Amino acid sequence: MNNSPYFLKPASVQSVMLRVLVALLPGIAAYVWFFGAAVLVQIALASVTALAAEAVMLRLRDKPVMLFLSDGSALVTAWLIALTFPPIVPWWLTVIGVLTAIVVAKHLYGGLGQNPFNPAMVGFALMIVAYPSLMSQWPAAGFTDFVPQWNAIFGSRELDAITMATPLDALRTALHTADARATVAGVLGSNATFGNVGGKGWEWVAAGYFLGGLYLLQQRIITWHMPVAFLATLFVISGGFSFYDASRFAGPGFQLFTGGAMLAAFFIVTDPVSGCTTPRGKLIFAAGIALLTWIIRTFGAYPDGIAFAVLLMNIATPLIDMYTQPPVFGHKIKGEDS
Amino acid sequence: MFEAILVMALGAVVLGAALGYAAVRFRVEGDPLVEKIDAILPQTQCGQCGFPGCKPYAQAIAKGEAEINQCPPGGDEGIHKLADLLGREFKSLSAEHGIEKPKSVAVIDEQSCIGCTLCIQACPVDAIVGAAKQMHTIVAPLCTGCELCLPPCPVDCISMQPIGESVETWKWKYPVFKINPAKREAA
Amino acid sequence: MTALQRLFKFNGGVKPAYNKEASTGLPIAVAPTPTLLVIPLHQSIGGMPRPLVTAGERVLKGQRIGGADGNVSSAVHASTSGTVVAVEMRLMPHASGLSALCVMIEPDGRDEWIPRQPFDFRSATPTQTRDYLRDAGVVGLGGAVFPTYLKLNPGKQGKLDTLVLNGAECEPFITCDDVLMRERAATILKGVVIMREILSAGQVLIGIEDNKPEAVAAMEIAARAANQAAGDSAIGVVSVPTRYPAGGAKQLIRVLTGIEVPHGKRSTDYGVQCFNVGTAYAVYEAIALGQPLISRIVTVAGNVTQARNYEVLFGTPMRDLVALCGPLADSDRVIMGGPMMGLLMPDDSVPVVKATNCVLVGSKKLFPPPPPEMPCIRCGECAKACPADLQPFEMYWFSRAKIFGKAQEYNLFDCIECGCCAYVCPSHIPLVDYYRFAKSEIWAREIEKEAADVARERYEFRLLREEREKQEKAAKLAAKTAAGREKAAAAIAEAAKPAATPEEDAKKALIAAALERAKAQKELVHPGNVSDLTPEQQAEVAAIEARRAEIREMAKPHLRQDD
Amino acid sequence: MTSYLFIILGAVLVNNVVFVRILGLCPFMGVSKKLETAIGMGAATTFVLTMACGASFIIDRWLLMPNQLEYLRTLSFIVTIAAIVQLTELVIQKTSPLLHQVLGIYLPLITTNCAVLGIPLLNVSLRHNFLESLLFGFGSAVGFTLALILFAGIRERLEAADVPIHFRGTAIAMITAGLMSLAFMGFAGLDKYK
Repeated sequence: MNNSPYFLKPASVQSVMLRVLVALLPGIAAYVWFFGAAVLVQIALASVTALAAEAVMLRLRDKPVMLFLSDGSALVTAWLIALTFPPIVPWWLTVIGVLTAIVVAKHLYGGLGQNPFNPAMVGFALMIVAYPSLMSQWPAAGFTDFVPQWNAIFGSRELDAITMATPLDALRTALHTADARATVAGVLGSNATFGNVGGKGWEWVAAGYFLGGLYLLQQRIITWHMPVAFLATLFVISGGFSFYDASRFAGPGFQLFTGGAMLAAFFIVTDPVSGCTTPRGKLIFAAGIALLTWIIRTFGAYPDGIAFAVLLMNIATPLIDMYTQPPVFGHKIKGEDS
Repeated sequence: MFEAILVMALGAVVLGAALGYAAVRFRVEGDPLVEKIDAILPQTQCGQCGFPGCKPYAQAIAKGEAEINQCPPGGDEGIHKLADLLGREFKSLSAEHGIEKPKSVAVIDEQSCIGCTLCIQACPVDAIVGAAKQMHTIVAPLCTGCELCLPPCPVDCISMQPIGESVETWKWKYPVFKINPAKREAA
Repeated sequence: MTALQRLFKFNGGVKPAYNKEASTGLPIAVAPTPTLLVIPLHQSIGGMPRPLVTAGERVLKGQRIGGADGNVSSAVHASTSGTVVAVEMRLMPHASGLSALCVMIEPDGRDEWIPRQPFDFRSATPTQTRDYLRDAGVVGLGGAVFPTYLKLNPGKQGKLDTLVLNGAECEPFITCDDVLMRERAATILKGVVIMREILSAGQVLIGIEDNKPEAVAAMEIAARAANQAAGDSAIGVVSVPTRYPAGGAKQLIRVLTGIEVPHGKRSTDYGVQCFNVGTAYAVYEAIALGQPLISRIVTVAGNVTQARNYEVLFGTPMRDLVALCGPLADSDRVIMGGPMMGLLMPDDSVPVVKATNCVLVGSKKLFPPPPPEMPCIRCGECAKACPADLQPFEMYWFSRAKIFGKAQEYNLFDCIECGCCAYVCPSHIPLVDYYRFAKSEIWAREIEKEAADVARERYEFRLLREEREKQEKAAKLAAKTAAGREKAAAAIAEAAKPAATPEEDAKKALIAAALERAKAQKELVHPGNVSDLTPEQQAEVAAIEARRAEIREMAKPHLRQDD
Repeated sequence: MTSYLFIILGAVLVNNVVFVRILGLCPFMGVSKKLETAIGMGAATTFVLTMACGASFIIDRWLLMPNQLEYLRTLSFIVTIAAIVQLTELVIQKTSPLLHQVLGIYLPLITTNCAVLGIPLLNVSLRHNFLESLLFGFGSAVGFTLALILFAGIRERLEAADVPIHFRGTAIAMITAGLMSLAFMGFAGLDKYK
């Protein structure tokens, strides 16, 4: 028989994870609308792989398989991987990415709750380091034909017709390598993938994620700290630099609505396990990710820096948490002891 | 070739001289390590480690003359702490020095005691009171359970009694919740 | 006066289902005296009282049966008149399921009081008053049972700013303070007036959760009367927002005064002191009526047909009390206290003691076993719910791995074990169990460490003493030899005398003689002093001998070779 | 001026001595179990590495190069570093027993730290001048300290994690170091920005 307290608030890890999945749906809907159903194939593929890997690992580690499998955390990781990878990467890339995430980044550390790194981002970072070209083949908005996409995932890789550089990639390549006359406005103006504020289509996907994020906030699954700190920092720093030299630095609207910024703000940065937990820690953590993301996007070698930024801040998480503990009851007044 | 030897020799002489001078100039005495080791030892003063007390054992460990697994009263936990402090690998308790026993106190059977004071002399922490030809008794809270009073007693009137658990000394247990582990052997 | 009171907030807290209406419908009833009272001697924080009675003795109602022992301790009294049947180990109302010394009294039904007279605390010194309350056995009745006399000390300044009276009673199911305030508000206020005078307190704030409007109303009327009698307006009744654990002493002090009393600090140092309403009632009874603490109000609730509050004599088995309320058939446990912090009793035979504010009957349906423990996902819900502003998930993380030093760095000992964290945990982790485990391990280690330090000190002192003795002996010997030489010079002239036997030799001879005697005794099998015993006594001696032999036998393998 | 800043930043982050150059792994794995010792080790390394860079520059430029004795570089650097470490230890022991108690056992370890030899050698091959050598040495040491402290933070938490038994200890520490290395790859290209 258990000790006090004898009754508990109805809450469970499972319901938390399920609501996170629900919150991803608007973004996924926009994704399918603009870029075709390939992403659904990837989600299914990632989900099956993740559940299988999770089950095998739980069994190897002598844990109750059904109980822990049903917590839904593997599914969240799988969906995030499917949503951050280009939707037309070959199937084995997704599988390896998911396996890395579940086996190495999660279970070798002891499974749910114990991993110091965000599993999905470990999968993403490893894949983009190992297969940089495959990981930067993105479909252009409007090419929603399913057959060539299916072929891209499972068969021949005749991709030229359906892929296009993302706005982030195009901008970085142009500014880094082309002649000194290239400007942000010039590059984006001449690029077919650029929409109203972010990438064509991508801005609507980002809006979908934003909607889902609001749902998570309303459900109190995440607190305001991380999304606000992340988006505000990205806004301020890109706005500041854009104001300083608009020809070399893209503006805040572009930064917030391209790449994975919106997904990161509400779904990736907010991962409770690998992120900071104290309120002040959350602000520092999310702001740090935003800053590093902007630096890597602007000056670095990889197109979208979110995965690396998240992992870098994951490294610092224990220290941030340690030094941002809120004052304990009765310890608030300083100098009382002396 | 000649220059090479010259340069290396020059280097050796200069650095050697500097180090030699520093070694003399900056000599320090004392070893704070012994204190730290002594703080970990249980202070039973039983001598089971082969040294005449906890402090001598601590000194021996610090000098590298003794292993860290010679203290039965400290048990595995004590060895772990020593290993942590000294950056050595954990070793299980050395069998020749004894085994870890539940904490006990000595009890004198007051009827058989002949008042010889031999146990009083043996007690390392002066936890036995009594005088010649008077019955002796053990001050239980001070007894470390070292068992050193057992051998000298000519009438075998001292016995070790494990300390039982009372409402005051009771400890909350580690919470264990049974969840059915995956059955691997089954089927 | 209540409306203008400025309230503060404590962080965290939860709002569980309160379930209080079930037991407030009926007035307080007096529980019948049981056939046998089992009165544990240890009923308060601090040293265990010494038993003052022996089996066979007749005791009167209110007679002291356990005397306070040590600086922190409180006396225990006979709850009714009768005969002491035994003083022996009995199962305690404690989570350990262990036994401790109890006084068993068979009531004679006459309920005969000891002579009672009011204590004139106005003409007594503060120390006398405190000693009186200690011997009257008055302890905090909120559940912590801290001896009240120790808290009735105004501290360094000699006066107190605020006396806080705790009527918040935030635990679900429990209503004993609620009904006490409804029915006996005037008496409580009389106790408050006495306490205020002892403490020289400036103002008195009575904090009551706003889900008890009847109690607030009753206390307001009583407070107004008390204020009128005193001619001031020092006593105020404040209704505080209902949120568990608003009734925690530190939380209530924070809500009413804004002062945060840190862990390990006395609240008097911050000019404030907090008492339960039941304690004020007990103080009045002890001082104005001369009645020691022998009974209290207990809520019986949970899985029963008619929950109710009873005035119960200490020592009454919980089983008898539960029987009055008609426990339902599926009842499977008895809990002392509420559902958030209550302790599971080893069985229902354990007696009601001073700490028993509630006897909660449980069943699988009412308190279902918690879902399986899942891994912590560091969601931070527990940190949001913690009223002590701790990081429960970090404390859990290190307690679970038994890295106690780290758990302590996260201020484990500021935890009040209120259960809020475990209540909200989506992973259903029994967090409080981990903290209790870690705390008791750390305590045990600290005690061990202290013992080791004492042993080291004594060992070093012994070495020092031996060294000194050796030197003294050497000095003496040197003096002796010097003297001896002179003597010898003289002696040579006379004649050689036999040298005196050294002291050691004499001692050795003595020991040898004693050894001989002992051996002789042993060979006789029966020692001399047991020759003329009754058969029963002889049997007892034989049993003891057998036990001794057994112990020796058991000890043999543990002894070293050279033994 | 900016180039000096880039040398330091490059050494701390982009070409982190542990995560990117994979140097000094022995103390990185050995002395990162506790945060306190990690900080101590980092401080000691920072001091020694900066000194070693300066001393090795002087030896290389004014003793070895004029005499065409570049092939003695490794040998003479090792001897110099060992001497500096010893000297540092002796001086600290005398002047600040407290600091010695903190750093005490880690100081001799630095002698066998390949980063301390590697960075002066890199200084030579990168043709740094004296000030650049010092800054590069200091920056690398700060990078080493940063890596050590961050790693210690994670390891303190990992100590309590339910890591599968075969991966406990060094195994999971190596995996963690690998993932940290992966994260630091995100800085790739930063030092080449025009």
